[in-house]
Amino acid sequence: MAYLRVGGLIALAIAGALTLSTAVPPPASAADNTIVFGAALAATGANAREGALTKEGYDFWQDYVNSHGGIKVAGKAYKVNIEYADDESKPQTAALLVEKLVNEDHVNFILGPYGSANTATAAAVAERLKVPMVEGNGAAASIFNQGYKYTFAVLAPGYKYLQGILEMAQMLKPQPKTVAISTANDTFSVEVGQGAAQYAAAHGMTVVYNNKYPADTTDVSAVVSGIKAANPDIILNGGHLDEALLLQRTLKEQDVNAKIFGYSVGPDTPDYRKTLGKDANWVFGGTQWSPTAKYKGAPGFIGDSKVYAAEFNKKYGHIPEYHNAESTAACLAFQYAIEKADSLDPQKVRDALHALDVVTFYGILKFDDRGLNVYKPMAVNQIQNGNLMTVWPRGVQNAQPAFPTPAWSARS
Amino acid sequence: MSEFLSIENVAMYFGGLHALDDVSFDVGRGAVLGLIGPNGSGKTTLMNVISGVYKPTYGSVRFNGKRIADVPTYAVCHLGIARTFQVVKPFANLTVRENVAVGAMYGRNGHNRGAHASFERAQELLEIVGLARVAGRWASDLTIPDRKRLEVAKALALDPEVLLLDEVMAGLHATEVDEALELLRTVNGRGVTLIVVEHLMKAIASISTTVVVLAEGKKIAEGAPAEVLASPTVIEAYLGTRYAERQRDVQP
Amino acid sequence: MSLGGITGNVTALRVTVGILVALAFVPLLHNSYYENLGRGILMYATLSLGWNIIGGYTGYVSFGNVVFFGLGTYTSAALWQHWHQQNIALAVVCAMAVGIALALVLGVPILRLRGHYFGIATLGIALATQEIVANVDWLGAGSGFTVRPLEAYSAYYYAMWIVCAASMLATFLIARSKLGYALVAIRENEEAAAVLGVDPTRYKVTAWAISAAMAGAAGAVFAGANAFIDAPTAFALDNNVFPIVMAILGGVGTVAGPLVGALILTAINETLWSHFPQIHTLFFGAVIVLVVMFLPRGLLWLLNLRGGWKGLRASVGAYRA
Amino acid sequence: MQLFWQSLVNGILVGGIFAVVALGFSLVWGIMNIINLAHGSFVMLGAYTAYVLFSTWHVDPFLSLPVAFVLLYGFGYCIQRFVINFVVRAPILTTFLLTFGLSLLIVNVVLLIFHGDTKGITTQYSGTNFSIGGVTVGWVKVWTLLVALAITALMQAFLTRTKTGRAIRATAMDVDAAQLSGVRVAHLYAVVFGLGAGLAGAAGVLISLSYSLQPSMGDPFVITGFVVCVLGGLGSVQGALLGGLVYGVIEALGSQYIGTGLQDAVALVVLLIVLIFRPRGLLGKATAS
Repeated sequence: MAYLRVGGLIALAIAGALTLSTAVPPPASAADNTIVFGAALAATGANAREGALTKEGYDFWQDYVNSHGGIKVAGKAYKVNIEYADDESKPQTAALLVEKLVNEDHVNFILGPYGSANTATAAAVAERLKVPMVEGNGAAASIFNQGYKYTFAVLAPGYKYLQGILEMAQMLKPQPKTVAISTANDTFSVEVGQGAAQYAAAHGMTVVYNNKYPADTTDVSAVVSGIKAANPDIILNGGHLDEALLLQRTLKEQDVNAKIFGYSVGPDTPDYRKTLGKDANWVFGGTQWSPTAKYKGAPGFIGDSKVYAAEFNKKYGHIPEYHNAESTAACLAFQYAIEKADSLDPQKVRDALHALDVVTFYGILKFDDRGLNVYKPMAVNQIQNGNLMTVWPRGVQNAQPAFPTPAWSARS
Repeated sequence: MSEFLSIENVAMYFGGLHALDDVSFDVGRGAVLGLIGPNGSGKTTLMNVISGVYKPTYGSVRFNGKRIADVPTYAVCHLGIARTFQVVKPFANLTVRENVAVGAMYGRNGHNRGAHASFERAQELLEIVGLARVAGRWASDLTIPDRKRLEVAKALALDPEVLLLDEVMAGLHATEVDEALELLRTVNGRGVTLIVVEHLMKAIASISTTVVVLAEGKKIAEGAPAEVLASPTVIEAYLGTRYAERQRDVQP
Repeated sequence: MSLGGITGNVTALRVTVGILVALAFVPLLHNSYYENLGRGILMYATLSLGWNIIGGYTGYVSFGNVVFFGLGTYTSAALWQHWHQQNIALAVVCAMAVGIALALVLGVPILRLRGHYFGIATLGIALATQEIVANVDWLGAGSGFTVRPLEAYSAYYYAMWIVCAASMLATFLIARSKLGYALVAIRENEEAAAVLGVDPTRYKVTAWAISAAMAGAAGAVFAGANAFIDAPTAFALDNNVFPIVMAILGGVGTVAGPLVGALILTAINETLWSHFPQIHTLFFGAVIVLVVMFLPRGLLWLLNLRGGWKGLRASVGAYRA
Repeated sequence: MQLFWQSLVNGILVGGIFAVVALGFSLVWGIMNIINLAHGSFVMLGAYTAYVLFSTWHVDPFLSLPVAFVLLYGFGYCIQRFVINFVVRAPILTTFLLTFGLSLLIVNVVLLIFHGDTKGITTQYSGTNFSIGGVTVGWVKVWTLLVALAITALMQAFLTRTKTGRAIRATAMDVDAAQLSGVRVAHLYAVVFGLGAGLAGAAGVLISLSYSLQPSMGDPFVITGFVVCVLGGLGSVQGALLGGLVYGVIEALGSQYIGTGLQDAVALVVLLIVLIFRPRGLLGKATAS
């Protein structure tokens, strides 16, 4: 019996030792002139798809910078390396991994995870460890009223997502008056819904339906029946890709017609059009960026959106959508801040980020004292017979908004 | 109408089935009552009624002057009534001592006994029933006779005034039966009233002060063991009418 | 008087307590990753210790103990959001009170159920509570709460250590006390236990209340440390299933089992993470399958298995069809 | 009032899917006393089978029903025969965790092959609908309900009329007695688990017609299996059907009139009430819990 007990004890000791010594040999550090960025990003779990899009945006920037002489700091050219870790789409895992990236992998700076909840926990860690974090995929404004000094967001906050569509709707004849809003019950989507409701009320539109449904639900027929009974001119949904797909299918199935179908997330991702086929036509989508944007970016990176879209398409085989673009923009914020600070000291780079004011292909990057990008307008895309066209604001239009949306029965 | 334990016109119906029909008898303090009857005569049902597991359809059971209504199972032992089960139910993943200790902890005066005192009480009881040698073994490793002794020890741990023994000697061979009888005498000697349900007439005859015989739920005889066991009605109930007739012809 | 089978293998217990004491010094390494990792182990160990009381000792396998953890996080978050209270001790006490209250209220009807039905009822409670909480505006509804952590961040580590140590001590004391034997008696054979004077309902509800208190306390400390709480995080499936896997791995119905399981599972998860970032969850699933198939009774249970290696071989395939 | 009828119809239609999902779950639980947490991932595999057949060879999903059933049956048979049979008589805790591990494995293998992106099947007839008296009904959901009823009837016939079916019911009643009368239990368990998986696959195909697909889509359907089995009672085919329809209607009416945000909570609270007052479910026979 004795040897069995000893065996058991050895097993315990190994387990204990293993736990405390999971140090991974630190990758290339700043010593051999490489700037290391850490990114806790979903590779598994519910956000796996959006996590992959974010990674494409980050990698595109990394490869571009490394093949164009890297970043100049104090006269020396530094290569760039992004260290990834899978946060399984779980907020507390994202927090754990940011701590690991900083303490174990000795990364210089942090690039944000995907999703508002994950960004919120990661921001708290960045604040505590005093390591600057720039993110492009956590839109919930609530993250930014915690007084955090080390977190910066290049994208517009959640509450703006659907406001562009309502702004556009005011310019269309005959002007749609009644709005139905459905939101998934999670941090980002709730904020999107609130933003839309506030904007509609402030601009003379009446909200005839405003209800939540459980996040990751498999069935929205109750919500759709409610919307049908309200018979609105505009149907808006605050939610992610899966909810957008489910809602659009159910709206068709219950033959619910409206002049405008608007989604916060969905229409831009290629999956949406591939899955729904012609049922995706006429749908409007709030978007942070579109290839038709006419900004002239500062030197050091691709300045023109069309060139960015073309290069991206060559590398990844699909036109970039806003998740890709906003991720690259997050990296650009670091690039220009590091060059401005001319140092890798986290405090100096943070201050440079705070004072940053630069134009990029994605738009102007200028942060208020809460860390939100002040100049980030939302654009509106529409799927017109299978193609994603930018229809609002007028400055970046490459097609007129197709309005009103015909009844399901009248579609070809 | 003894003040200690009396069964008054107890009847127990399960739907149409009359398991017990108007059964009455008394048990004096310190007595040993043998309860016999062919299979299906209602013996175990009566045990369940006395130990408060079943509430009788008619009549009642009076113990120490108090009527036992449908007392929840865990409160029965606090009245002073303990019982063993035909199907033995040890706690497999506890040692023999721990099995008995649970009874000592939660029995009639378990509340004024700590864990340690309960273990000591359990050790005493194991010595009485002759299981001291296996006190540390897992209950699931015991032989059948030892499991029966464990059942008795656990019942005794509840400090009962009345102990109901449901076929404790079934399946034991001759020497084990004698040892069991010896054990019951010592237990009775310590002032515990016994109600013994058995099929071994020899055991019943040697241990019981009085015997009650049940057949099809009715009491057909009561009295001293020798007299009851010889009475033709009892034999007929057990061995069937033909055997009884042949007995009558043979007798001078 | 040996401790008997109820506290589990004594030597393993001493070693595990040694590891627990060692874990107390992790903050001195000034590496916030180790601290976060250590706090995770202590949190899961506490949840596993809590589950072990109702699932391991009493034999009522609850698949919904996360409801107490979740309500514990929300109690702590609400204390900050509405009353600006950051005091961890206050949060822990309130969270335990909430947990115990829920366990007592729901316990009587739910604990009448047995086996799968009890498991489903508890899972149902956890999922329903998650969705109800996500619709209560006072609790931040869908968007959740941000909680401002204390400046002295290591306080959360020490708080979790204390909660875990207290839970383990409580389990040890219960295992040696009359209460422990009542619970095990119920697990082994509830009817026989009742005959011996153990009131099943009273002791089952007590066990679940203790379980709830431990889970609630862990939740309260987690809320402060995690800085952001929403319904999916507070009532995450992981906090429901990992504690059970850990108790199984370490040894169900033992004192040291949960912490040992927490250590081993975290070690496996961490090594998988760093070496196989893309497919670690897949490996994790495989590990669970293998452990359950070949170690159905868990490692620590093995250590006091009767019969050494022969016993080990016998336990493999013991439940074959 | 029209909203009420629309919700009622929605509930019945989705109830059909719930019934088929629960049928397999109820079989495995009722007969082998195993809670199969991997059931959701089998549903997902069924959906992906339909997707692969549809996207590569344009096979109409309804035609891929038998293919998905057979594939999943084989897969389920092997899992039971070589993995679960190893611990099938272990306490519920062990089999529960074993199937949880299996589910993790299956979901992540599919994630590795198909990546996380959301897929979907849009046929020309998906979304087509008709309306009677103001209530709009999608054709796809109607066909799904009819197929669900057919599958239930087929299952009932199989269990009552075929030799294997009777052997299965005998094993459910008393394993040892069945074994004594010559039933090869290990093989039979594998058949039962295979059937469970096959039915889950079929449910997956039906689901792929109305819902979008991604690797972790199966998880909510395990809860569905639980709730329907409890509402309808274990081990009875009619129970699964009734439980599914009742669950669908409760969820539809509950979310419409109590709150769309509380959709699942309403159904779960009903589950708790049924569990407390009728622990064996509405129709259930008193099988071993």
